[in-house]
Amino acid sequence: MHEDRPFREITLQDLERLDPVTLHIARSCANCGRCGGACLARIRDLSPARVLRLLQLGRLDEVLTSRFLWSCIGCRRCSRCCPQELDVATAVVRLRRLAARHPRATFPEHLLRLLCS
Amino acid sequence: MPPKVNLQKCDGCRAESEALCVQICPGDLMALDENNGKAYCRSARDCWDCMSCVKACPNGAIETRLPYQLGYYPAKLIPLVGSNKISWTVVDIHGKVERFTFKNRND
Amino acid sequence: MAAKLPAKLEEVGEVRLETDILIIGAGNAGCYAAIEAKRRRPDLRVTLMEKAHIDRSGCLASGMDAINTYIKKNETVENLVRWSRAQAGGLLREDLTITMAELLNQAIEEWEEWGLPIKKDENGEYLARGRWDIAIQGSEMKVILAEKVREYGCEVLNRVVATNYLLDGDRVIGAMGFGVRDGKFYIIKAGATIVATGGAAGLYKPYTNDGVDSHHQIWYCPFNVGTGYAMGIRAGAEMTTFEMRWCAVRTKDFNGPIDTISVGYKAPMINAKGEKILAERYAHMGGDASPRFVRANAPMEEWLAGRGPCYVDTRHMTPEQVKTLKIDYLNERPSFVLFLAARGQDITREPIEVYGSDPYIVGGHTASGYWIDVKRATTLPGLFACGDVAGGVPNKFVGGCAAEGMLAARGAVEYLESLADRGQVDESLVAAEKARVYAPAIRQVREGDGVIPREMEERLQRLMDEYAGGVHQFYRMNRERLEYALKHLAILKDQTRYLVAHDLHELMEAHEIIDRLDVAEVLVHHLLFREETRWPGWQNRVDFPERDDTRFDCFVNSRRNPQTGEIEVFTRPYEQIIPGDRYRP
Amino acid sequence: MPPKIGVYLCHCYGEIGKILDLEKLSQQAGKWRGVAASIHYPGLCSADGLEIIAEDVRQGRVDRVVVGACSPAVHRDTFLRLARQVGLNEHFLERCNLREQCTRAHRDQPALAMAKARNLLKMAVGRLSPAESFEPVSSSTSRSVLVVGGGIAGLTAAENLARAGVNVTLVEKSPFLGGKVARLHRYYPRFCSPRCGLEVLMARLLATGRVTVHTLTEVTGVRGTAGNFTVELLKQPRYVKDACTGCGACLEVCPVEVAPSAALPPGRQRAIEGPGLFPYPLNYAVNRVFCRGKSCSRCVEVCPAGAIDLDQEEDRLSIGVDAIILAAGWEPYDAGRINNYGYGRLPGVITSMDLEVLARPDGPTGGQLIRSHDKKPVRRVAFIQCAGSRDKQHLAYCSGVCCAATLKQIDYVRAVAPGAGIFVFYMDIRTPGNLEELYRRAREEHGAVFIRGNPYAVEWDPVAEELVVTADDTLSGSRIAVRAELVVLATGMVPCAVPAFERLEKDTTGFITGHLPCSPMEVRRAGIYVAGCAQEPMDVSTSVKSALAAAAECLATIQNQSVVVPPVVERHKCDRCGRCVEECPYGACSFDTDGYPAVNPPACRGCGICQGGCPLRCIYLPGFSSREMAGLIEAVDTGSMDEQPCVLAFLCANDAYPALDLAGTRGNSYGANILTVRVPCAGAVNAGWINDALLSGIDGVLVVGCRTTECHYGRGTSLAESRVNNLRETLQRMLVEPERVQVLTAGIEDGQSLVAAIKRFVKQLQELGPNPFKE
Repeated sequence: MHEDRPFREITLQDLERLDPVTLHIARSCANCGRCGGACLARIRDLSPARVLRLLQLGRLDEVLTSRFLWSCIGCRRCSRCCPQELDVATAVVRLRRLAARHPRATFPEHLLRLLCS
Repeated sequence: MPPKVNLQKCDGCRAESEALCVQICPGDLMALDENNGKAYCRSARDCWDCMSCVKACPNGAIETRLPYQLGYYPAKLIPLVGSNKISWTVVDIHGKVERFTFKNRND
Repeated sequence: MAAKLPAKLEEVGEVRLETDILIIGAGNAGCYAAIEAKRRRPDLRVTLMEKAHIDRSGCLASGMDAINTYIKKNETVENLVRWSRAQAGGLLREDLTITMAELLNQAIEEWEEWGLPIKKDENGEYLARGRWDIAIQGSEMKVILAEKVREYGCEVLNRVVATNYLLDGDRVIGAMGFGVRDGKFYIIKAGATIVATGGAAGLYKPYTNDGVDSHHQIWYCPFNVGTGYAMGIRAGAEMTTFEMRWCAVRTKDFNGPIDTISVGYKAPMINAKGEKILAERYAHMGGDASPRFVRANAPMEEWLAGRGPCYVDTRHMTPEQVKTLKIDYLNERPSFVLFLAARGQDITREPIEVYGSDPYIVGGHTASGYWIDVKRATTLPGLFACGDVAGGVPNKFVGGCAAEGMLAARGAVEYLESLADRGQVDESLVAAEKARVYAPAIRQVREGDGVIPREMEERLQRLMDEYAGGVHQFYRMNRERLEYALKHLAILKDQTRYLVAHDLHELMEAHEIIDRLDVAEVLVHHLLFREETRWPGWQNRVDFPERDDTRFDCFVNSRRNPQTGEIEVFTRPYEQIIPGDRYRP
Repeated sequence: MPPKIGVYLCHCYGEIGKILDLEKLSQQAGKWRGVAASIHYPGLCSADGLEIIAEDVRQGRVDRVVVGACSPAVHRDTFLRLARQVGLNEHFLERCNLREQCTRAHRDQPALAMAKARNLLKMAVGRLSPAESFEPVSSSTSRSVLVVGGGIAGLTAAENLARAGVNVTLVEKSPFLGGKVARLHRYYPRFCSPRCGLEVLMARLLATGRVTVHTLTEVTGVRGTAGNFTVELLKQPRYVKDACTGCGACLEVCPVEVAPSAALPPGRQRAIEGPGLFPYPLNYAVNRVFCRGKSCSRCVEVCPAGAIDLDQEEDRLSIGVDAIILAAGWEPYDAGRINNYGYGRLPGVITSMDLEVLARPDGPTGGQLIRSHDKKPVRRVAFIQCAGSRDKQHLAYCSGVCCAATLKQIDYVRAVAPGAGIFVFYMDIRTPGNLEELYRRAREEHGAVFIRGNPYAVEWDPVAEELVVTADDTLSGSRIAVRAELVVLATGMVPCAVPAFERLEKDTTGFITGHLPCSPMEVRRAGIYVAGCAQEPMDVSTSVKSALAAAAECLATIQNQSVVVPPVVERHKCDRCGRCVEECPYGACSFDTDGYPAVNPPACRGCGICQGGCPLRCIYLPGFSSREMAGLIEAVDTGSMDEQPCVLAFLCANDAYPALDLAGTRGNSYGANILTVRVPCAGAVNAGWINDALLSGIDGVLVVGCRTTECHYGRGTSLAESRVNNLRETLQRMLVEPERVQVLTAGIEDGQSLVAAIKRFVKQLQELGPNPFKE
């Protein structure tokens, strides 16, 4: 196995932490990528499509620590354009709940201030 | 010196069991050369000049020549066979051409 | 590919067939016989055994430009008999001629119906060429006939050479032979057998024989070698009138037909001095209408008298006539037109030279052949004969041979229907014949040395030519020469055991020479017996130059004793049925 | 009885009538020999026009009809229907093209057009006078078909043919029918057991009473043509006689265990084999590859029925059939050749066909998903799609069914191991039609993880005793490893080789193909049809469909409903030279028992190449006998061309004739001295006709065929060229200009260039002067 970019083993245990709705959305995704094209979020370290793909591969950590999750403006364009009629936006919103509790949460400062005030 | 076979045109009737000239010759004189698959006359002396082979050849590859002992070179007599008629073109030793076309079958 | 010759007798494959009617020879007469047999009895198996290929075998291979005997309106069977009788020098079988003549027109009209173009005059009648002749365009007439034979469902065995009859005692129950392509031995058992193998050419040396390519530049079909006669002779059949040879005046250097010109275009025969030979010297014989033997003899007499060469004078002909004349030749012997071209000859300026042909035995022209009855039965039970091989009826020509084929078929069918049993094949005879047939091949393998058929053929032809009245001897002969011929024929016959054959074609040639020797021997006996000159030109005994009606106004017949091989020659009386002068038409 | 020909001229509402004086033409035609009626009418194709002809035929006034109107390519059915309606043999209906090839092409030369029209009509009458009627050939003998392959396609075709009354011989090389489908656990889309479908099919097939089944049999030779095949069969011994009751006692004692594949454990399989799930035939069979033979003989001893006979010998038989359906099926691509996946080397690497066996209740594990070497339950399954497919080193093509098969197998896995992880490595998931539903289910309901990346390798982790599959997931851009107990290789399909059919045309993938899309089921040898995976990779339902299609096409052919009337052989003229047999591009012509050529109507495509080559012109298509062609050619009045050379052009009906029609319609004039004859193919033109034309005084003859490579019948044009070249050499010797006879080629859209070529030809003829044969 190559050292510089090692093969990552797929373990799906993390997915057990997901709520059933998000899990269903993630599994049903056919990876077409349309939601990614529709997204208006400003911070793009991930995209809706990439989120679902990482979930499929069991890499919940990467999703929960992304800044993108908090950059979603809730426009729901992703959900409206999904050819599989998956409510992608809901998945993103639900993921925020888990993300907020993540030890390496990237919860944005301004929102934190807003919530704490 | 009767049937002269044009080796370019003769295809031995594609070496079917019997080439048409071999099949038809009343004297059993035409045969296929085993080396090149072309027809030849096995004994020119025995040919009656009946021209059956000339008329039968589907490729027009056979020409009858008169034995030189009897007539001079290079007179020609060539048939063209139609459905119910035949035409003969004669070229004599002076180059004079005559053509004769007539019906040879009623049906 | 043709099969290889067998090296051992045991290697020879056999084909055994049983048929109702076997016809040997699928020429004109044989084909008509086959069709008529099928017409009478469609249920019968009719088998034709043909040495060549039926489409172009026999005399009609290259075609025909005229039917020489057709009974036109205002003519009668009786008139035909009178004319034919005069042509034959007063000697023919009138009973046979009458029965033949009765069917003549039917045969010809049928041929036309089947596709043979026959020229018509303005009244829609057949275009007359002479008194009995009509003009046809017969270059394909044999093909048309062969098609009809197949259409009638007759079985045709092409490339099978007959060698001898299958005999049960003296009764013919089929024939044996060998395949020139497959090399197999054929044993064909038949209820009735019809022989129609044609006449015999190649007994005499042709004058065109220059050693190389022109040996077969003869008039009669060179592939007709008299096998039918020979088989009959060997089986002890009675033969008649062999001494009435057919020699004909033909175009010189190319044995082209001459009636086309002399009858069709009224071209007179002239000698070197320009004299009209027939009109001036043979007026008493009928002038230009003289019997054919007179016409054959005339140019030879002129040469002997120092007035040769002779010609038919075509210089009066118009260009249109020349054109139709050439079309006639293209229908019968196309190569004659090539001959004229190869001579660069314009026949309106230069007459066509004529000369006598080598002699043939041809029952369609003269009376030589099997002695038959009106049903065309030969003297061998079960064997019928027609066409050139049948004797007694001269001047049959194409139409008559066809008619006679029909008569033979009727006779054969009738015989078959009366038959109680079909006889037994004697296997010892079959084995002996098989050994005889393949002997030249086996000798070639075992000895590798001997006489090839061509050598023997040339020896025979020169012997006959010089000692039995060939064309080089102006057809003349005497007792001493004929006896010399007989002596050497006996040696030649003995020598046949030295014949070798390298392939199947040569094996066929070996049997052709064997057959010719048997025919020649009988012929010489006949010539010796008739101590008179009845048909100068056909039969000239210089030691008996006159006609002798007291002794020879009869048929000369012969029969070879199958056991001893001795040939017995005897006479049969002539019977007149149609009254009138026998020497005038 | 002399023919009574009716000549009917159509004004085509002025298109013809304005250029030609039809009144005059009609009067002239009325005087020709054989013409009993001659009329002209504004529009013959109208109901009233047709009725005029119909009435004349019904009243017996005419018995042959010449229609002088539009091109025969137009209103073909109109006049044919009329002929059928009034009982006129269709060969007694002659079309004469007065529009496309006369008035339209020569509107600028009305006088010449008139002469041409007269000639064309005379030719039509000349040809029709000696014409013969031909009834369609139909054979009353019972028909028979050989079906090669006893899989789903073969059985389906056999069943349909047998139900249609055809006698079917079914050969199967293995001991049992059912083929690959019988080895499946389930098949999509309905996930039913193949056993059910096959049994229904088999029951219906047997109920027809028209089937003969040969198992353990291979085809070793095929001779003949459609309607007349002779097939050589080699039947291997079964070593078990029909007395077998299927009790299975032999199985119990057989000491030889046989594994179903290189990757699977033996299970219950022995050297003697029972019918399995699909029970036909019922008796067992000994596999002599594994059987120890007489030295063991335990089965022989134990068999209560005494049915086992180890001395049986192979048997050869020969059968005659009218047609053949080739349904020899497929084999999975040999997974052992894909080195880095470790098939046959690493435990747990199996193929999708192995998984089918494994999933079956009668499989080696009884349907359990356990590792065969240590019986450990399988917790993770990795599927590798395109294992060897779309790969130029293995199979360059997509087999099209493996994706759906894997999706189906995910179902199997889910059913027996609900908690197992399922990973699918793929390049593209190809699920056309409603198979997309399988894909959806696999993701949504079964939670299968799809990794878009072709794995580089499958490796064995000796510590964890697991397989590791590694790939680059191109979607996430990350390198991924999956640990699994079972790796399933979705291998592609390879056609089964049947040596007796090796010479049939194949596509680039090696599958035997028909002429797509014109005649997909019939291969290039008439009378042989291909069905199922022998034709291309396909799934079960597509196989069934293709088998039905093959059966339908086969049936139409063997019922003699061919679209052409085959040539006639005039046997009495034939000298059996065999040229027609040699030259027929379809092998439709063969020698019968008498040695004469005979045409098999179902194999004949009507090209007429046989008649073109016949030296005696004794084989011909209806309408092309030497009598008819001589009649047609003799009718040409060569003196009517106003000093123009008279040209006879034989035009191929496929391209050249319509090309000239089109040229005429577009007004490309080419001289009214060109008289045309429509022939099925340039190869159908007999040299004798060209001779006839020259001897009749026609100045030049054209033979126009398709471009050499485009001939619809293969080599028609090149045959025409070689025949004409022979003739030209003869003409040269006869001191006749060989340029008088030429072969041209034209595509269907080449009207304009064809007209240009014709004009060049005419110019050449003008320079040559009149035909030397003209008297």
